[in-house]
This record gives sequence, C-alpha cells and structure tokens, in this order.
Amino acid sequence: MRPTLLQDDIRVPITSDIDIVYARQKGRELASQLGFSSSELALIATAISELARNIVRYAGNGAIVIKLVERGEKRGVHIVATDEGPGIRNIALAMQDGYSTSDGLGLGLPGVRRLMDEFEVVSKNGEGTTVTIKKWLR
Amino acid sequence: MRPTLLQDDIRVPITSDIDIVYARQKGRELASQLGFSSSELALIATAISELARNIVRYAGNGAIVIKLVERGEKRGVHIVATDEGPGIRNIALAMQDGYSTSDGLGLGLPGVRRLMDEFEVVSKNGEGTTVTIKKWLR
Amino acid sequence: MVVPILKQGQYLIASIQAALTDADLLKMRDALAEQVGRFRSRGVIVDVTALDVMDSFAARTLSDIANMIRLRGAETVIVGIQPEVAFSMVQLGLKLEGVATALDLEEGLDYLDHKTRRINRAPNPFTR
Amino acid sequence: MVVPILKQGQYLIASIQAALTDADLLKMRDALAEQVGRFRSRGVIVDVTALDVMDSFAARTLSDIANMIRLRGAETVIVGIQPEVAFSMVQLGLKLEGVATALDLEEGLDYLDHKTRRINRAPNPFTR
Ligand SMILES: Nc1ncnc2c1ncn2[C@@H]1O[C@H](COP(=O)(O)OP(=O)(O)O)[C@@H](O)[C@H]1O
Ligand SMILES: Nc1ncnc2c1ncn2[C@@H]1O[C@H](COP(=O)(O)OP(=O)(O)O)[C@@H](O)[C@H]1O
Repeated sequence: MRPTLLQDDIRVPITSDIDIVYARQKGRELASQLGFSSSELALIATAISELARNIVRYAGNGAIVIKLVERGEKRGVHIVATDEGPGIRNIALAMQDGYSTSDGLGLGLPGVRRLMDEFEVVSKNGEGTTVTIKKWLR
Repeated sequence: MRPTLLQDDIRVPITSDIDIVYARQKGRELASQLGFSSSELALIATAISELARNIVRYAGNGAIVIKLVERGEKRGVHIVATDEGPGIRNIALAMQDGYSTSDGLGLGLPGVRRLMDEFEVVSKNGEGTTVTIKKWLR
Repeated sequence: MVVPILKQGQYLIASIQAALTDADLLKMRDALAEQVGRFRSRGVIVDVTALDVMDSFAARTLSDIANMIRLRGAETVIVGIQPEVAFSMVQLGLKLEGVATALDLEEGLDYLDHKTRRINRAPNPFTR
Repeated sequence: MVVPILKQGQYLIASIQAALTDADLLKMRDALAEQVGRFRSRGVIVDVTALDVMDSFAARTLSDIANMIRLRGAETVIVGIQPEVAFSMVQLGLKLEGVATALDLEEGLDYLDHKTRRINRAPNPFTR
C-alpha cells in the first residue's frame, strides 16, 4: 500500500553544515504537527541530522525531503535523504556499527535504522545515494 | 583529476630514528608555506612521524616524499611513505585500532587515516608498502 | 553562532545553543583548549541543556573535548543532557565513554569541586 | 640530544626538547627510573612544552615511564601538552590513560606536592 501525502512536503537543499541544523529543525516542526511525543521528535531530528551530515561529508551536496504521510490507519513522517555523490561502496559494511571511511564514529547509518520504524538505502557507485526512513505515530 | 605540483618535492630517506624527527620537521616546514594552521601542522607532522616510524620498525629503510599540490580549487600537502620491506600481511587488520604485530599501540595506521583527509595504502607481500596521505587547506 | 564561554573562578562554562553547527562546535573545542591554558582553569563545564539534538558528530566532539582538556591537565563535565536527548543517544548507540556527566550546572560544579579539590585547595587542613 | 634531568628537592624534572628521537626518549625513561632510586625522589615531572609532536611511540613511552616510576614508589605528572598537540593526540586515538597531566610546571609541582604529601610528609599535622 502506498502511503498518501497529508500536506505539502518540505525540501531542504543540503550543501553545508548550517543546512544540517536547518533540516533537523524543519523535520521536528513538521513531525510535531502530527502529535509525536518530544522523545520521538528528538529521534526524528537526530536521524535527519545524521543523514544530512553524511550528504555534506560524503557527497558534498544533496537534499532532504520531509513529508507527512498516511498508510491505512497509520500516520507518520517520511524522510528522504538523497544525493548524487560517489555512492556507498559496500552497503553491508556501511550498515555495521563502527564502520567509517572517514574519521566518523560509524554509527550514523546503523543508528538511524535503530531510531526509525522503516529504513531503506539505495546506492549506486558513482551515481549517488538515497536513504528513505519512516516513523509512524503510535 | 590529477593534482598538479606546486613546487619541488622533498624526499627524506628513512633509515634510523633520527630521520623520523627530520622528516616530520621538513613536512611541517613545507606545509606551513601553504598557510596551514598550527593545529593542522601538528596533525601533518604527527602523521609523518607515525609512517616514518613504521618504515624504520617494519621495513628497516625507505623514504618519505612530501609535496605541495593543487587539485581544482584545492591546495594541500601530499605525502608518500614508501619502503621495500616485507609488506603488510593483512591490511584490513592493520587498519584496526589496537592491532600491532610488534609491541606498538596499533594506532599508527588507523590514527593517520583519522588525521588526514585522504589515505591510501598499497602493500604487497615481500615487495613493500606505500602509504599515500593528503591534507587539503580549508 | 559562537558558543559563549564564561569564566567562573577556576572553571570555564560553555553553554551550547540549540542551533549549533559542526563548525561552531569545533570552534568551541579549540577555544576551550586554549582558554584552559590562558586562565589556568581547573575544570570545564559544557552545558548542553539547550541542545536539541546530540548526534554522532556532537558526541564525538564532546568526547574529544574531554580528552583534550584532560591532556591539558583539567577536568571536563557535560551537564544538562535532556531525557529525550539521552534516549536518542542510546538508540543511536552513542555512549560518551570516559566522559563525566552531571544533571545540571549545580551538580557539574559540585563534581568539579570534588574532582579538583584534592589537587588544588586547602594545603592546610585547619583552614578548611 | 640528551634530555636534561633536574633534581629539585624531592622531585626530578625532565624537560623534553622538540627534536627528540625515540632513542633519546628511551634513555630518558631509563635515567628517570634509575635516578628516582638514587635520589629517593618522591615525584617526577616530564615537561613536554617544547615537544612538537606526541606520536604513539612518545605517548606509549610516557605511559611506560609513569608506570615504572609508580612501581618505584613515586608519582609522575606530564606537564605542558600544548593545545594543538592535545588535538593531534586525540585524533590519533592517544589518551594517556592512567597518566596524570597538568597545565605547566607550576601546576605539576602543585599536583606532586599534594599527591605525595598524603603519603610521605607530615604524618603529624601539628608539625606542619
Ligand atoms: N551519502 C553518502 N554517500 C556516500 N557514502 C556514504 C554516504 N553516507 C554514508 N556513506 C558511507 O557509509 C559509511 C558509514 O556511514 P555512517 O554509518 O553514517 O558513519 P560515519 O559517517 O560516521 O562514517 C561512511 O563512512 C561512508 O563511507
Ligand atoms: N611499512 C610497513 N611495512 C610492513 N608492515 C607494516 C608497515 N606499517 C605497518 N605495518 C604493519 O601494520 C601493523 C599496524 O601498524 P600501526 O597501526 O602503525 O601500529 P603499530 O606500528 O603500533 O603496530 C603493524 O604492527 C605492522 O604489522
């Protein structure tokens, strides 16, 4: 079942570290309209922060798109982080705690998966990376 | 895009522990001409020190070559540590924090990767090791 | 946005704002490492009460700060991690290992007083 | 280049130079371990203010020194780690865990005075 859109989505271009802060604030703002708890809003903002930083660090630039969606009874927030950077060479490795090709902690991708209800990463060498995450209202 | 050379490179032969000190001083000197901050110069000197020591300890002798380079808009320092020693048997292991075949702390290679912007190691059993590192001016 | 660093007696207090960029955090790190020397501070408090998100970069930078400050001979304590921020950190897998934490500024000051007292004060037990 | 070791009262003070080879560092280590016994020193200060780079070998040797000196019954404190050196160390992953640090010589002396007082001096507070 495809989720239906509840209202206009927000698209935040990500090119520098200021955009990381802006994107997570926007995500929090939008998600709070659905009535997420403050703990859940913190999880969502943290996930956006990690994905946005990966764009800046590994791809240089890209975008974060945030939508409120509905699927059957469920309502939730749907976030897509996308870039046309170098892609993730080895996704299985990248999803492991502690794996980093830079000097990061390597907790971003596996951590974001833990934070959210749904997580999907699509990446092609030389063509970019798209990470899609969702959190449903309980 | 291949980086272009900004000026003559410096080649420091590494055969004993005095050369470790000399190489890192030379690296600092050269890099400071590009206008790196004192923190960045310390990072660069530390990285050279680690790689030079690995040459002395594991290969007996080799060389450190230091260049200033330009790639597109970016300028930086480019360092190659090379030897014809026994090679690194298992690079994946050698890149792990704490792994050492001697009584070292095993922080040299993974630490140098953290210190620099780019890091590459090529090693062949019985033929030697080449570590190439770069730091770009911000 | 620059993080204000307050000198209070033997301590430095840095109060992080909500909308802090990575670059601001790194500037704070370097300023603290430098000022600990300039003011001969015995302790550093980083107050994150206002911080909306502690992601892996922030956590990593805070633990770098604590390690750098210790190498400079002083103690660091992170105060004010909010419950929902703590929850996110745990889910993400962040542990701030080896970094002291306290509930709030007051507890942080207590911690530093205790931690640095040994070394600094009251050479004569009768004056205490 | 040999590291000069100064005897000051109950303490030994070793001042490391910028261009120190691994061999010099090891010589310093052995000299300190020996002189602590010869002079019955209570404490050792290793001043690294002038050191340009603290790499994994230097860090490891300093922590070896602290451990050796402890086994000889005295205390060690490393003083003068500069901000940019502290930064490199943290990035490299060096923590000098279990080794005492202080801002500079003065703070290092304070630390030793305090640390060794308990154990060594003035068993009777009224004689102080
Ligand atoms: N958008 C991206 N583009 C290219 N590579 C990426 C991207 N995001 C993550 N990666 C790769 O996946 C690895 C793991 O990412 P992550 O778990 O977020 O940890 P960290 O960013 O701390 O390294 C990164 O080191 C990087 O190699
Ligand atoms: N130039 C080299 N030649 C051969 N082996 C090397 C070289 N450099 C590193 N190694 C191997 O890689 C391991 C890890 O190196 P490093 O991370 O620098 O730690 P350490 O030197 O403390 O052991 C070494 O123990 C050694 O086995």
